[in-house]
Amino acid sequence: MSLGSNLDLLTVTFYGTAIALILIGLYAALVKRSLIKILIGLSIVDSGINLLLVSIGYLKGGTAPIFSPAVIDKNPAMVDPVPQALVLTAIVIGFAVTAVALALVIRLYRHHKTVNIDEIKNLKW
Amino acid sequence: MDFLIKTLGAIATIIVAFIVGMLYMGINRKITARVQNRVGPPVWQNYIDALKLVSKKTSVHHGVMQHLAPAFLMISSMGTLLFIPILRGQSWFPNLSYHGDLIFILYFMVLGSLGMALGAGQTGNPNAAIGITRGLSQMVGFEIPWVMALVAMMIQYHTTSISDLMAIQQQHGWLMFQNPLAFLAAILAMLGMFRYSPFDIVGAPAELASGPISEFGGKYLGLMMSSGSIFAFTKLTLYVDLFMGGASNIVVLLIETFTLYLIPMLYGLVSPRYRTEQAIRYFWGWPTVLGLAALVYSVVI
Amino acid sequence: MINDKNSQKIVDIIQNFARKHSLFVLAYGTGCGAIEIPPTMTSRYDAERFGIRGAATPRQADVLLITGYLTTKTVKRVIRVYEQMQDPKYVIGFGSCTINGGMYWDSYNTIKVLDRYLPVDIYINGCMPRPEAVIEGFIKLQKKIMEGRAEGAKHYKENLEWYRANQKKVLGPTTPHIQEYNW
Amino acid sequence: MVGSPVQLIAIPLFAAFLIPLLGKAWKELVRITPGVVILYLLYLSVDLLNYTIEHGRVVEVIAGWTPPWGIDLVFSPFSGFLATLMLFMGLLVWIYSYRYQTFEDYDDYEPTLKYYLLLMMMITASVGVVLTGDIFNLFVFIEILGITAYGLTAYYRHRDGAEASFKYLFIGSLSSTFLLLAIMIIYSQLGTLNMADIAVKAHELKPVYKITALVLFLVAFGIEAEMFPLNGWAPDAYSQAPAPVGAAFAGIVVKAGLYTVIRLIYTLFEVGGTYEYLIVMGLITMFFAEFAAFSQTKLKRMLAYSSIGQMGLVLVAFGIGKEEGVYAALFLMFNHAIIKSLLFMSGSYLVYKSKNKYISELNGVGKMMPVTSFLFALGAFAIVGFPPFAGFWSKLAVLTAAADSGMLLIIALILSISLIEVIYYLRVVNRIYFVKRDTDLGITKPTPQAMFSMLVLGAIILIVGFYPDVITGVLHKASATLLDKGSYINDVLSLSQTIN
Amino acid sequence: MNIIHITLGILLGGAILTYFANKISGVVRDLMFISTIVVAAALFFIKMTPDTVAVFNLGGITLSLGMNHLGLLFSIIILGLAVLAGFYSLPYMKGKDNLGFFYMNYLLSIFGMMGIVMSKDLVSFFIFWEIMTWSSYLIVVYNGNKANKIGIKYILFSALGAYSMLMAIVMVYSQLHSFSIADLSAGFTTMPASYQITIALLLITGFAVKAAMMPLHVWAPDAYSNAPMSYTAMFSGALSKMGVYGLVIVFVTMVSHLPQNFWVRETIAWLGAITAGMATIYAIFQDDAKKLLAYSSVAQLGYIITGVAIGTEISMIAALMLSIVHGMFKANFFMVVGAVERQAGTTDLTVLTGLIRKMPWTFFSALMSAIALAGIPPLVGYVGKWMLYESLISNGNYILVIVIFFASTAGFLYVFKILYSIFLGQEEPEFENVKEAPALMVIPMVIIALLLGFFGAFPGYLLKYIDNALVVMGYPVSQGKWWEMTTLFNAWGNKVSTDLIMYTTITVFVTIAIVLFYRWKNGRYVSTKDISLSGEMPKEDENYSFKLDFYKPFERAISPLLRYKISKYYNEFADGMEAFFDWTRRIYNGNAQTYAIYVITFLVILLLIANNIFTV
Repeated sequence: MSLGSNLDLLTVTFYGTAIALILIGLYAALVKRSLIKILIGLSIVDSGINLLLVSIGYLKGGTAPIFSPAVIDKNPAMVDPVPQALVLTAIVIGFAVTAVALALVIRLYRHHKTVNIDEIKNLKW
Repeated sequence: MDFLIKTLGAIATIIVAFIVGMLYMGINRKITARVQNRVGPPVWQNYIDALKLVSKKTSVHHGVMQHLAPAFLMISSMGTLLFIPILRGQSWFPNLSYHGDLIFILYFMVLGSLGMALGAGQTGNPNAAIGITRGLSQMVGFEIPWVMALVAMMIQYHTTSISDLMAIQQQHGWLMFQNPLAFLAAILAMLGMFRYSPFDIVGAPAELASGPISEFGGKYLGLMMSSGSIFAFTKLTLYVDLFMGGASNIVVLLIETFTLYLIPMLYGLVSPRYRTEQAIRYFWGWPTVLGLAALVYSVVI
Repeated sequence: MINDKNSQKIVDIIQNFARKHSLFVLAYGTGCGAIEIPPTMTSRYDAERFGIRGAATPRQADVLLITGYLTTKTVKRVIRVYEQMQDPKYVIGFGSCTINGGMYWDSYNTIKVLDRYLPVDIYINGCMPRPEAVIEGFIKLQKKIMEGRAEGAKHYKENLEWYRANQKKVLGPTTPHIQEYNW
Repeated sequence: MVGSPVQLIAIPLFAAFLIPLLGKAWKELVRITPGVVILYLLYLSVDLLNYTIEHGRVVEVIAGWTPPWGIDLVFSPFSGFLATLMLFMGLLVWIYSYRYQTFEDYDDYEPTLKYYLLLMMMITASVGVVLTGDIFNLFVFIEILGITAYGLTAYYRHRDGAEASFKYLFIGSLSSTFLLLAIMIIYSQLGTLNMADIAVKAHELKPVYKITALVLFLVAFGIEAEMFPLNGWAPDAYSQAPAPVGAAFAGIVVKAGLYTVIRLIYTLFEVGGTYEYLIVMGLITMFFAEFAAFSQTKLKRMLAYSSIGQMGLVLVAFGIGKEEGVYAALFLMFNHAIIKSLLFMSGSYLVYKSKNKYISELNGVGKMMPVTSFLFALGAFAIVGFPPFAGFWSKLAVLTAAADSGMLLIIALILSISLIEVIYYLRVVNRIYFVKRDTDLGITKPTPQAMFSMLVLGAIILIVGFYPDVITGVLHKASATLLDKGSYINDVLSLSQTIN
Repeated sequence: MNIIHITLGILLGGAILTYFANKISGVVRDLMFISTIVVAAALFFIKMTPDTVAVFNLGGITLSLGMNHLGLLFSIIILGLAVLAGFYSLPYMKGKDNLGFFYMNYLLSIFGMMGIVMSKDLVSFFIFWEIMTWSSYLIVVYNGNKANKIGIKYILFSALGAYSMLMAIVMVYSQLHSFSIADLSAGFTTMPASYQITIALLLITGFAVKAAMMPLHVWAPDAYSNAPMSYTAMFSGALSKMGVYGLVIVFVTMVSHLPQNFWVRETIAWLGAITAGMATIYAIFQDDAKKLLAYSSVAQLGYIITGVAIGTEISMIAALMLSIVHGMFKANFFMVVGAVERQAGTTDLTVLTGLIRKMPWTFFSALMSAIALAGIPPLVGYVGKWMLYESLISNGNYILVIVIFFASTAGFLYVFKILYSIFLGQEEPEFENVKEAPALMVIPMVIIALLLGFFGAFPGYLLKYIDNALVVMGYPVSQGKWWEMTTLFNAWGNKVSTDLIMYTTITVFVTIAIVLFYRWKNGRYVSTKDISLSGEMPKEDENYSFKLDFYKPFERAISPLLRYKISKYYNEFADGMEAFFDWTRRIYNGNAQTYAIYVITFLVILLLIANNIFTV
C-alpha cells in the first residue's frame, strides 16, 4: 500500500489537489492580514488534509467498505475504511475549531474594532 | 636573680637610650644651627627642655586617651628597645632580644603611632587629626621599601632574628655591603621614619600648629620627647644591628649610630618639605625600586 | 620629702634653672612688632642659644610674647591663649603700644595698658624694639625666673576679679567665650 | 484494582455533559459535581497506579477490538503517574476555583457552568492523551484539549483573553494539521494506528517517510510542549487565562504536551539524533524563555515564561536519556506541576486587584497577605532549587543524570540559566517582602478553598523537600517503565494473541 | 539519636518555634531564640565527640553527618559567636519589625553553618550551604533597604558560587558514583586530569564567593553593611568562614594532588593578597562605619585565603588562626558599630563624633578589636599575621609579603579612621544624651575584647585546636615545631615569646600610666571644644572635628589604583546582559502570524536538515 505503487492520473490529481489546497491554505494563513481570511486559509488546509487522507485509502475500482456476506464472498477490492473514519473525525474537529475561532474573531472585532491581525497585539514580549 | 639582673639591665638600657637619644637630638639642634650659621643651643638643651616640661604644671586634659597616648608611645619605643640586641656578645645590656624577631618588631613599632593617633584624636583639635592622617599615610609610604629591605635580608640569610643576622655579619661582613640595595632602600625609608625634613609635614608648625601634639603640653610633651629620643636610639640601633653588624661595645655603638643619624639629619637640613602625597610617591618611587632590586638580588644570590 | 622646705628649695632651684633655660615662646604677632621676631630667632641674633624657641600652641608655651598693640578684637584671643597656657607662664609686652598705647594712644579700639588685662612680667620698650632689645628682655625675664620673681601668673590668679572686670569693661558684651579660669 | 482505565476517560466525559443537566436541578451541583468526579477518578487512578506498580501495566481494550485494530488504553506506571498527577492537580484546581470570586462577578451561573464543563473536558482530554495507545485517538484528545484550552483562555471577556486564545488556536490548528499529516504518512505506509504496532513496524518505513513523519510529529508535538520557536502562544495563554486555568495549564496541559513528545521519541520511533535534538531544543527553549522571563514586568507573564523554561529543562532531562535522565525529567515534571501551580495560584491573588498585573505592584504586599505571600515565596524558593525544598532534588537529579552521561557543558548551561532564574524570582520575593508599598491597590483575600489548595501544594513542597522518598519510588518505577519499550509492545500486542 | 541529631534538631526546631513564638509575645520569642542557641551550644560542646556519625537516606542519596576536629574548630567559631551575638542581638533588635522572621533566619543560618561543618558528603554540604545562603540572604534584605540591589547582588554571587560547587559535585559523582567527601579525597587522584583541575577550580570558585575573594567580592560590602549589625557579626565573623572551611578542604584534599598545584596555589594566593590590598584601600575611603568594616572584612578574608592557598603547615595554622581571630575582632567591631548605631542613631562617620566619654566600654572593646585587627602585638591578631608572614617568606612568596604588608599597614589608616570618627574628636551637642549601650550588648563585646588580650599572651589555647584540626587534614603535629603555649617559631627556628611581649607591654604601660596619672586629681577635664586654635573658641554648635576628605593626600597618592573598579565591569556586563535579554524577548512580537511563520520556518528548516541530524 505504498504511495508510489499505483500512480495514475486520478491519484496524482487527488494528491496534487490536496497538496495544492494545503499550500494555498497556508499561504492565506501566513500572508493575509484579515483574521477571517486566515481562518479561511486554515479551513482550506484542513480540507486539503482531509482530501489527502481520503486519497490514501482510495483504491482504484474499490467498493465501499461495507461488510456483508455477499460482498465478502466476492472478495472485492474495498477502499480502506479507516481513513474515511479519520476524515470524518477530522472534519468534525475542524468544524469545532472553526466555530470557536469564529467566535473568537467576533470577540476580537468587538474589542479591537478591527480584524487586521497586525493591530491585535496587546500581548507581546 | 636572673630576673633581677634582667630587669636592672632593661632599666639601664632604657636610661642609656634616653640619654643617648636626647644627646643626639641636642647635637642635631647644634648642627642645624651651625649649618644655618648660628651658634645654636648647647647640646644639653634637650635635657633642660625635658626637665622643664616635666616640671610644668599640667592641669587640663581632654580625656583618658590623651593621658594614655604617651604611654602607648613609650610601649612602642621602650618595648622595641627591649626586644632588639643593643650590643653584640656582651652581657652589659641583657634584654629580651631572643624573644622577638624582625616581623614582630616591625609591628610593635607601630603601636605607638596608633596610641599617639588616638590620643591626638581625643583632644578634638582638628590640626591634630589632620596631622595624624598625614602621618599614617606617610607611614604606609615608607613601610613598603623598609619591609622590602627587611624581607630581602631575611631571605638572603634565612632568618628573621636580629641576633642571627648579627651573628651572620660576623662571618660575612656587614650587610650594608652584602646587600647594598637593601641598605639603600632601608636608609631611604629611615628618612621617613625620623620625620625630619622633607618628611615633616605631619607636624608642620606653621601650618598645623605642630600637628598631633598641638594639645599636649607639660608632662605629656616631656614624655613624648623622651619617648621620641628613646625611639630614635632604638631605630638607630636596629639599623646598626641589621646593616653594620651590631656593635661590640658602647663606643662603637655610639659611633655607628651617630653616623647613621647624620643621614636623615643632614638630608633634612637641606631639604624643603614634601606634601603628603609627594612623600608617599617618593617612597613608592626609587626606594621601592631599590627594595625590589634588593629582593631580586637576594633571591639570585 | 617634697614638702620639706629645704628640699623644696633645691627643687625650686633646679626647676627654675630648667625654666630659665628653656623658654618656649608663643609669639602673638598682632602688631608691627612681629617683624622683629624672625631676625631674633634666626642666624643673625640666634635667640635659640639661650634656649628660647618657638612654640606652636599655647599648651606647650611658657612665654606669651605680645608683639605690639592689641585691639579689642584681638585681646579676647590673647586672653584666651594666655589662659590656655599652663603654669608657669610669663607674658612679655613688646613695644610701646603694650605699655601705654604708643602711637595708638588715642585710638578708640586699642588696648592702651596691657597690664590691666594680663599680668605682664617684662616690658620691652621701643617702637619697635630691635632684636637686641628683645634678647635683652628675654635675659631679664630669665633672671627674674631664676630669682623666682616672675610670678605674673600667680598675680593674675590672685587678682582675677580685677582683671576680669577690666577685661569686661573693654570687651563689653563680646566676652561670652572666655572660660572660667581656675587652674 | 477497583476499576479499569476506561473509567478515567468515560466518567469525566460523561460527567462533563451531565453538568448542565444537573445544574438545572440545583445550581450548586455545577460546582460540586466536577470535584466529586475528579476525587473519585483520583482514587481510581491512585489505586490503579498502586496495582500497576506491583503487577505491571494494565492495557484496556475499548469496544472489544484488540490492538492493533482497536483502540487501547495503557495504564503503565509512567502514564499512570502522569494521569494521577493530572487528576491531583485537577482536584486542587477545582478546589481553588470553587467559588473563585471572579466567577461570582457574573450574575448567572452560566459562566460557572462553562468553566466547569471546559475544565472537566480538559482534564478528560489530558488524561486521554496520556493513557491512549492509539495515535489517532491521541490526535482527537489533543484536539479536545486544544478546544477546551482555547475556550478557557478566552474565558474573561474584559481582558485580552480572546487575543491569546486566537493565537493559541492559530498555532494549535497548525499543530493539528501537521499531526494529521504525520498520522497520514504513518498510516499510508504502515497501515496501522496503534502505537505499539507502529513501534514494531517502524523499521519497515522508508527513511524519507520516517524522517518526514518524525519531523512533522516533532513540530506538532513541539507546539504542545512549548518548544522554543513554536511557543509564541504560550505566554499569552498562560497570562490571560484565569488563575486556576493558568495553574491547570502548568500542571496539566503542558504535561500532556510533553508526554506526546516523549512517547514519540521513546516509543514510536527509534531514530538516532532525537535525544540530541531534545537536548538542543530544550536548552534553546530554556535560554530564550528565561531571558524573556528575566525582563518581564508583568507577574503572570513572567511565570509563564518561567514555565516554558522549566519545560525546556524537562526536555533536556528527557534528552539525556537513560533511567536517571527520565527519572529526573519526571521528578521535574512533578515539581513543576506542584510549584508552578502554587505560584500561579498565589501570584494571581497577590495581584488580584491590579489591572495590568505589574510586578512593581507587588511591593510590600507581604505585610498585607502574609500567608499567600509566604506560599509564593516558598514556591519561588522551591522552583529556583534552594534546598531543602522540592525543586532542589529534581535539579540535583537532572545534574547527576547529565554528569553521568558526561554532558558537562549542558550542566554548565543549565546552571547558568538557573542563575537568571534566581535573580528574577528573588526580585519578586524582595518586592513582596522587603520593598515598601507604594501603590494604593487593595488586596483580595483568598477564599478558604483557594487557601486550602495552596496550603496543600505548599505542604507537598516541604514534604518532598525534606523527605523526597515519598515520591522517588514511583518516579523510579515510572521511568523504568518508559524505557522498557519492549514490554510495552509486548503487553499491548499480546492482547490480540490471547484473545484470538 | 545522637548529638548531631540533637544539635541540628534543636536549631531547626528552635528556628521554627521562634517564628511562632513571635505570635505569642516578644519575650517568649527572645527567650526561645536565646535558649535555642545556648542549649544547642552547651549540649554540643559538652556532648560532642569527634567520632559521632549520623546517617540519613534521602532521595536515594545517603547523607552522612559527622564531626572531626576541623569541624569542631569551626563550630567553636560559629557557636561561640552565635551565643555572644545572640545575647547582643536581644537588646539590639528590640522594637524592630518582623523579629520572628529575623530570628528564625538567624537560627536557620546557624543551623546551616553547623550542618556544613558536620557534613561528610557533598550533597548534605550543599544542602546546608544553600540553607545558610538563603537564610542569610533573607536577613540581608530584611530591613528592606535597597533590597533589590543589594540582595540580588548577594544572592546572585552566592548562587554563582553555589552552582559552580554543584557542578563540581555532580562531576565528582559522575566519576566516583559517590558523594562522600572521604571517597572524594581518596579517589581524587584516580580521576582524569581535566576533571581534577575543573573540580578543584569550581569548588574554589564556590567557596571564594563566600570568602569574598577578589573578583567575586563585590556583594560583600553591601551585604555586610545592610544586614542588622547583630547578624553581621555572625555574617562576617562566622558565615564567611564557611568559605574558608571549604577552601581548606579543597586545598588539602584536592589541590595538593593536582599537577597544576603550584599555579593554582599561586593564583589564589595572589588573588587573596590583591583582595586584601584593594579592599583595604577602599575601606580607607569609606564614610560609613558599616561599609568600612565590610571592606575591612573582605581585606582580612584576603589574608586568610592567601594563607590557605599557600598551604604549608604554618600558613594553614596562620589562616585558621586568622579565621578565629578575625571572627572575634570583626564580630566585636560590628557589634560596636551596632551599639553606636543603636545609641547614637547613625553610623555615618562624618556625623558621629566624640562618643568616647559616653560609651567608654564600647570604646574599650573597639580599641582592643582595632589593635587586634591591625595585627599589632601584644593582642592575638598579631599571632596569625606573624605566622602568615613567616610562612610566606619561608615559602618564597616574597612579593606577596610586600602586598600583604602594604594592606596590613594601610589597615592602620581605616582602623584609626573608624576609632577617631566615632569615639574621638570634638563632642557634639547632638550626642549629648547618648548613653552606654545596655549591659547585654556591652558584656559580649567586653568578653571578646578581653579574650583578644588573653589569647594574645597564650595563643597556645587556640593553636591547640588548630593543631588538632590540621592533624585531621593530614598535617603533622605542629606543637613544639611551630608553637608552644606561649611561643611561636618560624621555619628557621626564630621565635617570639608572646607572654613576654604581653608582660613587657603591660609593665611599661602600667609604669608610664602611673607616672601620667600621678596627681590625676589635680588635672581637670576640659571639653574638647577648649582647644588651642589661634585663640578661637568653637561655639557650642560648631564642630571642628576633621571629617571630610579624611585621607585625601593618600587618595591623591594612590589615585592610579583607584581608577579601576571591578564593580564597574560587573555593572557593564549586567547592563549588557539585560539589554540582550530584552532584545531576545522581542522575538515574541505579539503577532500570531509571526508565530505561525516561526512554526512553518522551523518545520521547513527541520525538514531540510533532518537528514543530517536524525539517523534512521
